[in-house]
Amino acid sequence: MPQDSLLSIRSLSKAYGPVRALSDVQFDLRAGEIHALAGENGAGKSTLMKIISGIVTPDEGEIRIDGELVVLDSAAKALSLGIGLVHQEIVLCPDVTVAENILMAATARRRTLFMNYRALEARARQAMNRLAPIPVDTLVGSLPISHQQLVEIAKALTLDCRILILDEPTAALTERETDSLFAILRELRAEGVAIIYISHRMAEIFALCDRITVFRDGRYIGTEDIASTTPEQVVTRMVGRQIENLYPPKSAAPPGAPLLEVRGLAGDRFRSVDFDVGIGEIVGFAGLIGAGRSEIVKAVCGLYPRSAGTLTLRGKPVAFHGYADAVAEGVVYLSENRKTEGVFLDLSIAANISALDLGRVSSRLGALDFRKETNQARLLGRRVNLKAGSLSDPVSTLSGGNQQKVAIAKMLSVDPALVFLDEPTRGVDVGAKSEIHRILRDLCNAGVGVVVISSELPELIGLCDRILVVHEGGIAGTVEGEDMTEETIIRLASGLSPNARAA
Amino acid sequence: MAVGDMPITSTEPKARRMNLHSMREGGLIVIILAICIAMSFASPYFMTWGNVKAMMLSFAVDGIVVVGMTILLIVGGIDLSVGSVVCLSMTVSGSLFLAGAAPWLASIGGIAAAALVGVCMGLCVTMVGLSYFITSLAFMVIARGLSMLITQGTPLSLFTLPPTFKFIGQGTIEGVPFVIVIFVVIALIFDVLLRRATVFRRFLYTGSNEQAARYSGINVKRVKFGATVLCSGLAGLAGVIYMARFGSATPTFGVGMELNVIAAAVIGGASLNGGSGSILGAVLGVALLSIVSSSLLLLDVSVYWQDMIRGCILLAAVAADHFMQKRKA
Amino acid sequence: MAVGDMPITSTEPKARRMNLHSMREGGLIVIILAICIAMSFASPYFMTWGNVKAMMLSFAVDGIVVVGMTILLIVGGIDLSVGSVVCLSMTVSGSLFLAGAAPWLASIGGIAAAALVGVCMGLCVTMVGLSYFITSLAFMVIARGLSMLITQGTPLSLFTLPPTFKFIGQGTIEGVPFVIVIFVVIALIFDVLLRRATVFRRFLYTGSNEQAARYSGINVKRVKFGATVLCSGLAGLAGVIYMARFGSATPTFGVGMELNVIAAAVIGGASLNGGSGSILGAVLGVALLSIVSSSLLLLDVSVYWQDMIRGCILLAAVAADHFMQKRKA
Amino acid sequence: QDTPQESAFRCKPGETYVMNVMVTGVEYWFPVYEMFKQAAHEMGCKTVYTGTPEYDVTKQLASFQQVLATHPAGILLHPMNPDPFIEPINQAADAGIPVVTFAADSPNSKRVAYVTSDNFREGHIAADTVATAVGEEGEYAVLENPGQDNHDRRVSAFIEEMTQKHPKMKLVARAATNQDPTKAYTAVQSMAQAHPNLKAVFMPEASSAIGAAQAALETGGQIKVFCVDVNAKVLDLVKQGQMLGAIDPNQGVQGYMGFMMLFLAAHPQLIDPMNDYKRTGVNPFTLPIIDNGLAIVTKDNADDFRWDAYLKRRGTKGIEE
Ligand SMILES: Nc1ncnc2c1ncn2[C@@H]1O[C@H](COP(=O)(O)OP(=O)(O)OP(=O)(O)O)[C@@H](O)[C@H]1O
Ligand SMILES: Nc1ncnc2c1ncn2[C@@H]1O[C@H](COP(=O)(O)OP(=O)(O)OP(=O)(O)O)[C@@H](O)[C@H]1O
Ligand SMILES: O[C@@H]1[C@H](O)[C@H](O)CO[C@H]1O
Ligand SMILES: [Mg+2]
Ligand SMILES: [Mg+2]
Repeated sequence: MPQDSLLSIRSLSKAYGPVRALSDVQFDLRAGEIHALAGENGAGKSTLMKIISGIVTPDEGEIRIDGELVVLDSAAKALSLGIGLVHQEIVLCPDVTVAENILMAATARRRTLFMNYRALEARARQAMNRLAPIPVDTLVGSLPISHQQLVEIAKALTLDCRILILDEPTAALTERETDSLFAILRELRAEGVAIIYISHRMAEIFALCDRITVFRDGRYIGTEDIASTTPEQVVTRMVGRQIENLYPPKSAAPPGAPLLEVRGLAGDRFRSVDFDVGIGEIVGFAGLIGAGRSEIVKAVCGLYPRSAGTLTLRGKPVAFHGYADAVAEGVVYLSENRKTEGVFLDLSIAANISALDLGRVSSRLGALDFRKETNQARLLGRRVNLKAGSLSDPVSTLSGGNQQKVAIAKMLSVDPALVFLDEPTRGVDVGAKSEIHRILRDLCNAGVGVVVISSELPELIGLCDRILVVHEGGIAGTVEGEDMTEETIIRLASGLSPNARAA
Repeated sequence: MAVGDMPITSTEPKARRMNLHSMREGGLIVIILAICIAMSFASPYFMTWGNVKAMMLSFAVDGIVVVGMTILLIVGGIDLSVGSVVCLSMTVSGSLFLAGAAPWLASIGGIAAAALVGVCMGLCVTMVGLSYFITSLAFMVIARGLSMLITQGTPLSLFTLPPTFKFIGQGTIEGVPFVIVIFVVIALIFDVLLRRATVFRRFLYTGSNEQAARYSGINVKRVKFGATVLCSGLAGLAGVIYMARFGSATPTFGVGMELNVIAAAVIGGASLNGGSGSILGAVLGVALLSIVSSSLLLLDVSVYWQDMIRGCILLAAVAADHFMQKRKA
Repeated sequence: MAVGDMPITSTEPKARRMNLHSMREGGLIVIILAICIAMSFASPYFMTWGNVKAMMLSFAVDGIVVVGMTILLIVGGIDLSVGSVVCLSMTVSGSLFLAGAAPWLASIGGIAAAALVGVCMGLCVTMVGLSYFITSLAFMVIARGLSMLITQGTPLSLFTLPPTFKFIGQGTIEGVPFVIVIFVVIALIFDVLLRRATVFRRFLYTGSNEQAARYSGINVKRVKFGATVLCSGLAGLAGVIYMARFGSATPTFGVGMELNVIAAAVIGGASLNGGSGSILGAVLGVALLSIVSSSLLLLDVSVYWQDMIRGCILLAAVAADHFMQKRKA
Repeated sequence: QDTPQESAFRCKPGETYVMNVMVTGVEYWFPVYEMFKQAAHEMGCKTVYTGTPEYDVTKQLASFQQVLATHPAGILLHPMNPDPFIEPINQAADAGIPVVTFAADSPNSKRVAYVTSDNFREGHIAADTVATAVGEEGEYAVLENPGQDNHDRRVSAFIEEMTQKHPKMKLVARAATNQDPTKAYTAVQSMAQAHPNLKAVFMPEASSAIGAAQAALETGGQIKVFCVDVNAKVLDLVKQGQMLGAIDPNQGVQGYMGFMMLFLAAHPQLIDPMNDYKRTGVNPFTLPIIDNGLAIVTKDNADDFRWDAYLKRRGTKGIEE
């Protein structure tokens, strides 16, 4: 075992019933390094992190810190050893303020009788502002998912731990926050903190990390220096095969007749929004966190109150009073908020996928046909290459990325006319991601309208034919073809004029 | 591995259909059998048809209420008003009958009154946005008040009910009391519906995660409204049956019934957070409760000991059930 | 735009510290005042000190139980056994006193017995993993049974209690009944603790999201255990006070109390899903309930109408409160 | 309007007497109040019917305290439990408001009188009637409502009488049915199984009787059911022979004598007995206990105990005036 390793794990295994989440894996972490952990959805990354932070107990294997054998049987224990984790799924108290959430671990340790809210808020604000100035006295429950993600990160930053684990922290973040996060992580590295960084975004890994370890199907594949490898090699080791082009070819022909026309859409978080979605094009929505992209799209689908605006679908005006109306017209929305709006965690995978239109898996009399339901799940599961033990398992037993795949499969189950996807590939691995992109392109070519909201600019640029940039609840501009550069988009998103010279 | 080469064998529709239920029910069945066996040694009368009949009679009608409650719990609701609503249906149909209405018409009136309470509660919950707990608590008081008002505080005596109608509550078919037949039929129907009907699957979605249900295009308000009315309606039916059994309508009837009913549903696997529960389970739950009570009677346990022992057995049963599930899981 | 200047900056730290509470309480206070003003016009007696005292007396002791229940609800629990536990503490201390123990010692015995029930429930919930609902339901029956056993079903007459002790339940300070003083003090203490004490913040965290609390190193089992024992303990205290007030211990006392207590807490803003609730709110809730009941008596509303009207007023009050909050939010 | 010669046995204008009970909606009280009212009106007094709709001593106490706040001339009280009312009753006494208890007592309080049917006699007579009906021999059971003293007294008296006067009668089962017809129904169903030759069941109140009688009918009808108190249903059951009979605690006299005692106690100057009342300050009209008698209800007289018929005959508004 290398002397210099702060954390070292040997022959660790964990099984959930028949599912072997981790089998005989090893892992080494040095002080003052940022160590990437990569692997397909379901490879066992989160499980290992949960073990290291005392939330899950392994079946066998040994964990050493500074060469000392340790038993991590509770989160409290791990925290006391200076191990902090940013969860892949947001785990915060909705009824409590940002400040109290951020310093919850401190409150847990605190021995004095009374709280000191002033100090608490000061510390919380300091930690929060390093990422984004979210007011620390708001209730977490009233924040959008993107902000909750930032709170989750700030929470870990206050632990001043020796080992900091981030499980896909940027899945919901845009460049702006991602950059400030990276700056902070580099500082911490300089201070000698050991950081484990999990992400499906190769660009980030190669920009930030020193070493990378790859898992596949719960097995340890290997570790090496970032300097001495390439994204392609990493992906190949993750997936076990080559992934040629990440993004499908864009449509050659100009968009056909507009499928959807939105005019003068207004609501509490957006105003005078006009846009079209043409047949045969994939439209993207870019913008900073909190720009109001989700709200705009939800308003179209009748999921968010709108004060004004007209919708025209296939030439005829429509007014969706509730989402049910929209679904009836084949207009569906994939929520950015998987856990609370996307899936039924304690219901089976099959039941989740069929939820959008039970008519498809039931007899004319309205009796469910479980064989149909299972087959539907099996087919769509394959299509998004879902990794699961059995289709009757509750979705809660799936890995984050696989839960996302279930949500997408659910959308595909209804062969929609127009789909809005909010952060569709959040937490999805490279292979599955390109798979999903291809599916979207196929849908589009088949005449389905496709609208994608993403905080990952490369994805938008790679996938979309046209990108609408939202700024403070209004559409700041549209970019297509050559103009689709990260720079232009960011400038528009920040309310600046599109080209640098003008500024 | 991809889904393609998954152990799909384990996902046979059969297995799937049960997965929400089977475990819990298995446990309860074992426990009930255990008690029955123990009892049949303790008392020669326990396993006689007469006693079995007596036990079934003791929970058949409440069982109908439990069915409704279970469905409401699955949706994520709760109804404290059932006891009063049973009574309301009783007194309304009773007084309609005394006012000269045909018993069948009168019964429909009673059930309608009960359902109306459900409608009001449903509106308070879905439209106004009040919590199920408070709403149903208020209507528990209101419905009770209505019964008081209707009967002017005195039990209505319904001797003149025609035997054909009394049959509902007192008749037997091949020695099997008719109330038991009604109960079994209703339980079966709703058990099947709950497992197989798309409408009821929406109930499950709504209870499991209301937001996600909304984002699946389910009209959660309609679902909750429906479940609420259904629960009250079944309570109303129970009221009519009780009227037929006792040939009277007592304004104080069903006080405190709600707790027993909810308990039975919860023992049967329903969760107060919604999203889980089964009819079969609930039936077993209500059966367990009454088997325990009547066992104590058969053993001639002192009145002062009965509650103590009943509570302990209940606790033991639930704990045992819990462990069996853990082991299975 | 910077996230800083977003609409959601609108909550001041002050408002924040209160945020769980202020809103709801505002609404309730308005409603209660409204009723009082209306009543003082309707009846000359309503605002007399005698009547006000009667109303406060009618909820002071239950109020202590409500405090405990609110805390338990905040943690995400629920306790159906409070009524029986109040009674148990009464009968235990009563019989200890009759057996010759000094009243103070006897009282401690009673409270200990109550707390012991809490300990058992706490263990069932945290160690065995049973649900609060079922566990407390079982102990509701068990505790009631114990009281029956201890008293052999007949009320214990304790008029030999020394006046110094009776003072707890019957004495007055400057005309203010001592029970009211006790209640106010307890309510104040726990209101402050709940808002500012580190330990009680952990209660709130656990109730809001148990997982998040555990991941933050909070020993959620200990928290839940503590809240359970606290709730039973306060019920025990209430039992002793009732004993001092009534000079007797009745084995049937407190039947059905649990619903009123939970209702008060919920009206006061507690949620059955945990994570919210306040003592002040709960106090207002319990006050509202008893003001409504006693108003009806002063208006000498026909007996038959009372329940109906009571239920309607309750519903109206809750709805009004709900709308006021909506507007505020 | 002017009255020629003012009798001492009349109220001053506005002089009001209050009756206070728990579970106000329950039939039992109505005949009591009916005669309470009649006596009062005879003497130009006003009456009010108060209490709590619930079966809850704290709530009844609250209502009693509120009544005190209105300073009535006197209160006819049915205390749900004896001792909780000691303090409030004494408060009333000290405030010069006499309290008379009926049907249930608060012996250690300063109430001036207790009007009731003798619960022990009720139990004894019930026992004798049942014993003769089953031929002085056989098994019997009791359904109880533990905690309410007058009910408990009836039960213990019933059993006591059986053991002493009817040695061949054997008590084989007891169950607490707490005035719940369904519980009574279930209990008797099971008892009938465990004790195939059960001959009779007794219960101290009327609600359980409804369930018990039905169960008795369904289990072959050889179990004789007997209870205390009557209501429309019980009367029909008795009339149809599905119940052996019932005991009626003669509520009317309870209410009438209750009022008389209140009025007298409220006007102590009407009497000047040769005793120490002046020095001790106790009310000279203090009468520890008044037995208002009772009636055995059978097939033959059942119809004379019907509240609705009674009310129609009298043409009053019952408790609503
Ligand atoms: N609670 C659980 N019960 C059963 N199986 C589980 C549970 N948690 C995880 N698994 C399984 O363990 C395997 C590894 O899951 P894990 O979350 O570690 O994957 P991951 O590498 O984090 O994937 P992702 O990139 O999607 O987050 C998956 O097959 C998952 O289905
Ligand atoms: N429930 C809420 N309460 C308060 N503010 C909210 C709420 N939901 C959203 N917001 C605010 O509305 C704006 C839009 O929210 P949201 O972050 O979803 O927009 P977005 O452009 O979709 O960003 P994201 O990339 O997170 O989807 C932000 O200012 C957010 O803070
Ligand atoms: O049963 C009745 C009532 O319960 C009330 O207690 C009056 O006395 C009894 O006769
Ligand atoms: Mg993961
Ligand atoms: Mg969004």
